[in-house]
Amino acid sequence: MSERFEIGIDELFVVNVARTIKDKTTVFHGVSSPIPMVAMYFAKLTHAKDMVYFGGVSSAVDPNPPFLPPTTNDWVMIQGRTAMVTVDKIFDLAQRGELDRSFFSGAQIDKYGNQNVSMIGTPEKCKIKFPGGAGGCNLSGDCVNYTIWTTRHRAQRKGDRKFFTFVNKCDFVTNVGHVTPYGRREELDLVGNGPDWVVTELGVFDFDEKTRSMRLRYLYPDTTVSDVIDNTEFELIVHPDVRVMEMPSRAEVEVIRRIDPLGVRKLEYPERELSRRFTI
Amino acid sequence: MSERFEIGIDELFVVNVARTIKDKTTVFHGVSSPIPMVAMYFAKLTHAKDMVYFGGVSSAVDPNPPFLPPTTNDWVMIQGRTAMVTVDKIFDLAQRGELDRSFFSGAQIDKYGNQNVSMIGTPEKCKIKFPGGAGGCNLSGDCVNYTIWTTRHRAQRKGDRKFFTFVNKCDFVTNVGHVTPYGRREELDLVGNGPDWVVTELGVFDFDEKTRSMRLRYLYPDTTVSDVIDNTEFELIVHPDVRVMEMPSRAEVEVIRRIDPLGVRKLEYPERELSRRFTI
Amino acid sequence: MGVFTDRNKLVTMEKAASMINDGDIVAVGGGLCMREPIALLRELMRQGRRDLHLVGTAHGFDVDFACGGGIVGAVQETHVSFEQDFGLAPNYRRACETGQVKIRENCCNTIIMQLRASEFGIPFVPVRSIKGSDEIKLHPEFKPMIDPFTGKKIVLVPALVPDVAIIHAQKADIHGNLKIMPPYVADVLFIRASKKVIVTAEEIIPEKEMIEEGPTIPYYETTAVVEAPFGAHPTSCYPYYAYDREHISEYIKSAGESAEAFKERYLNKYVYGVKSPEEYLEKIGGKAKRDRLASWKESQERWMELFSYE
Amino acid sequence: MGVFTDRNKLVTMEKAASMINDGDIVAVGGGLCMREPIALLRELMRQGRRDLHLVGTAHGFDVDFACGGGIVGAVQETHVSFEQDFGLAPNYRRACETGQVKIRENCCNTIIMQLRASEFGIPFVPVRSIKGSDEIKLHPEFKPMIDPFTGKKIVLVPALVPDVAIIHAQKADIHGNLKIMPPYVADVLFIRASKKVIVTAEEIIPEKEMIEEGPTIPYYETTAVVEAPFGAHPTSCYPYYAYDREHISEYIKSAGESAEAFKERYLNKYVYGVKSPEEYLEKIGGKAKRDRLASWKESQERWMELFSYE
Repeated sequence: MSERFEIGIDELFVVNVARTIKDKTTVFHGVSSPIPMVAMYFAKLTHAKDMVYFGGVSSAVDPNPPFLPPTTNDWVMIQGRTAMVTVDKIFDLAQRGELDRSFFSGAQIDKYGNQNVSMIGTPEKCKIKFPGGAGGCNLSGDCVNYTIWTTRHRAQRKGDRKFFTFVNKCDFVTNVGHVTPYGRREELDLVGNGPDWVVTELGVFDFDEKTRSMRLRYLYPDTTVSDVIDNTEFELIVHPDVRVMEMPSRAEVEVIRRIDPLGVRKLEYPERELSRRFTI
Repeated sequence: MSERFEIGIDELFVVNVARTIKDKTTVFHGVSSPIPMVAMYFAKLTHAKDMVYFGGVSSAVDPNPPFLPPTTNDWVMIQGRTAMVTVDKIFDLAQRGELDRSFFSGAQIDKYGNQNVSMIGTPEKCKIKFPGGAGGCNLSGDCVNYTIWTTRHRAQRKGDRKFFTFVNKCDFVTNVGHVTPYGRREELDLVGNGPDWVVTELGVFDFDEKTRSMRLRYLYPDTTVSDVIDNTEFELIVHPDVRVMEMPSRAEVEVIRRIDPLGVRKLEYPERELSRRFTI
Repeated sequence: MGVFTDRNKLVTMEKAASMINDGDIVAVGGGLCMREPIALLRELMRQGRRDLHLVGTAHGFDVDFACGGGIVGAVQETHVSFEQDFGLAPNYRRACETGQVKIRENCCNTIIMQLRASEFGIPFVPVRSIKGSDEIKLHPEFKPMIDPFTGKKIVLVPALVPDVAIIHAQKADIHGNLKIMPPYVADVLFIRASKKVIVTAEEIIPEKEMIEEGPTIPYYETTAVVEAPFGAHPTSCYPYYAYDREHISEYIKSAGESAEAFKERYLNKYVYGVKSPEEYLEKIGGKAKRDRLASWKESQERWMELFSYE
Repeated sequence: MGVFTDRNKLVTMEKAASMINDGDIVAVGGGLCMREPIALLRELMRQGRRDLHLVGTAHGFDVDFACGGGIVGAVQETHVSFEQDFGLAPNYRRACETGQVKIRENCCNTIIMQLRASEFGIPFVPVRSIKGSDEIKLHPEFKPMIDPFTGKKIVLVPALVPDVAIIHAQKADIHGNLKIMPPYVADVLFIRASKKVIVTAEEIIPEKEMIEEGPTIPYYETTAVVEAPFGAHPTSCYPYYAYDREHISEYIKSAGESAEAFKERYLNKYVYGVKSPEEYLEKIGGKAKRDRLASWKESQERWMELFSYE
């Protein structure tokens, strides 16, 4: 076990997401969420054995699937379960303030953690239609906390323009962050406390208590503060004590490979990111 | 079959109640309702084979019990069923205006069909506590129509006072009739149309369209118009064409005896009523 | 409501009863004479619990017994009786008529909607039908309004959140998964609407077996589990036993006479003086009684006999 | 909603499709790539139905296909995609971006609560969480208010009553009893909230057998039943078949190219030109395909292969 062991960005990313899950909490992932799906199953098998694990829309309680499929609503995801509920019961739990964590992403994300999963343009004149937030609009308001993840932090250059995922302002707010276009969470009487962690392929972030804005906390071994700043449109807060994230153990990575033999954890990345490897 | 055949008031009463049930309708009986219980099962086996039969609080759909028990919430009442629902689904059906009929009774009943199943006196100073309306308050508002039944139409003399079931005014209105203490049904935006039939041990009644008051329609072979009037505190409307009710067939009575071998249909009568026999 | 992740929720009856506080709003499972958590009510009486506020739909033995045992302060059920089987509920009536118990009578769909509001985590729901009934007088918390969508009259009823649901299930495992067999009456709703869920179960089965059967209620919804064979007696808990008509008949005789007769002839015999479930079983008739109540499954005739017995 | 008592509800696919009208609000069962009533959607396209208003939660193949087939006027789903499996929904995107389809995007819990209001027969329900999201802009029918019980901000959402739910079930009998196997997603809710319920079923089984199994949905809640083996293809209908990844991959290729390519290479081949279920089965690969999609149960390896196949 003292030999050197190579892991991919996909595995390290999963661990980063899993670390936002605490034991003895209720956790749900939505649709189009391969990374949270792997991270939740991983957490349930490692540090969060008493987590109440809702396996997506399939809504099995504590499933023990033989492998993880590329779609969240397949019979694979109800195998080895303790019980079945219907998905509306998970939303009830959330609306009662008892769903501890979920995971959301967006094509655009602002500094307060608001996310656009709906569209660029207007409903009447829609330029780009994204899939829609599924349960995100409600759950981002209701969950005790949630984790934002995206594998597309890196801005894209098209000609001389730079397109950001982390934008100054979302064209449309689907899922709500700490300060919404309609006011702060407490002004809106929302049940939940909003996003507390953001995991991207460039770093891990929390939110500054005072300004409620995203704050860089951890870097990957191969990313720098300026990488992160360059790829973020809004002004990013950098924690005075930014560190390189802790690496997972070999045993942990082996769990990930075992539960995800199809590699669905890799589906979310632009091709080039997957060449990022780390030695532990 | 041309021989003469004797039937009891209990059997004739059940048939009177059953006649208020139409085929291809949804029908529910509540608790403390042995006569509606027998009448519904009888109807399902005779003239209302496609009735959707909700067997009481047990909430089996179309049960086929081997016998009828004296309590409505027993495993007997879920035997031979087509399906199970939960009782709240029956209330949903009613609130949607899709429960065609139910059955209610009361210790006091007024001319509009309002019933008191709650108390004499006030909540703070209660002289007599009745069991309570169960689902009656909601269902009497929601059901498309309902049947009122009582086996205690006869006023009781205590000393020189006469105590009526059919009273000028209920001390407390639990289940709502056509004109409530708070207004007419349509003023209250109630979903249902109120009681359309009243079956007692003295006669069968409907409601006058104009005054919305109880109106005598049928007599038993052994009762008279003045029997009924004497035992009714409010001024009763008498239909110009009052008749003696039609007798059931021998085959029909045999169905009742077969489905109710314990005789739960007899539980509701003062002892002396049960001696009333009729020949068909 | 509430989420409970303990791996081992098995507690004694004494401990379970101690989790219910004086003045709590308590949803009592089962209904009429079926699957009511009577053994737990007996323990609450022995512990001298007071002023419980009972909520639910159509009930019978449980509520009457709890009133007779002096542990109740208010009753927000929709109906309390022994139906035409044994008629009016003597202890409940007496408690209402003497003012010992506050009358908060409600109606089935209203209370179901109020419990749903609690289950769904919303503050209220509109109900169409209460209007016209004096039941609204018993509930000053209800708010009539004009529905802004249709312009029609409607009544807003607030979420009803029991402090605790007490449920007797056929089977449980120590993790808290439950197998309840229909009719559920309002049990599933009680469980999801209440802050705590205390379960007595006829049998504790291995978790593996429970998972194969498919739990009715998943573990995280239950707070504590007690092994309580015969825990619903004298109400029924099929398929184990039918209700004990002989026992209820004896109950009604003393309860119908007076509060004193009930205390002397029933409570002293079956509640206060009883040290263990085994002793209780002995007092109610021992193995012969147990066998007789299980005989319903032998034939239709045997089943019918259980309803004739007094 | 609606009560249907006919003893024999068995109809042809043509007849079933004819019961759905232009402009109807349609709740499509299943979700993402699972148990969606695709054969019925194909028949609606052949009949030239127009301007359907689709409602539901997280969907994929069905909504995209219906948009591509030109039968949709508005989409009130919460999410439409092929997840990271095949990504964005090309026909849906195109329909939204060209304005062919009106965007009425909603959120899962909101739509569930709106369907519950319909199921419960109440005009509206309050929802805590929409506030702060621009989704409220897409729904001028929602009414913000101050909760009169707590003084907090809340949003009233009206009952959503689909004209028809179209559901693909594993089993049905001719009386209309259904056996649906979990996950139900929102199917049970759709059935109870909709005015009509049209069911395609993998198998029609005798009523006696259905009653022994215990129906998920009782007969009076369904309007019509169609026997439709392979009726969910290319979405999954376990235990009969997994989803057909090969077919969906072919679908995505033409749909991703253009509306014309989709019509020419997909609709003409699999919809318009197809006269019978047998012909459809032949076109998608016949018995070999059917066997392969059923092979998931043979071993974990075979099951995994079905997710790798393109």
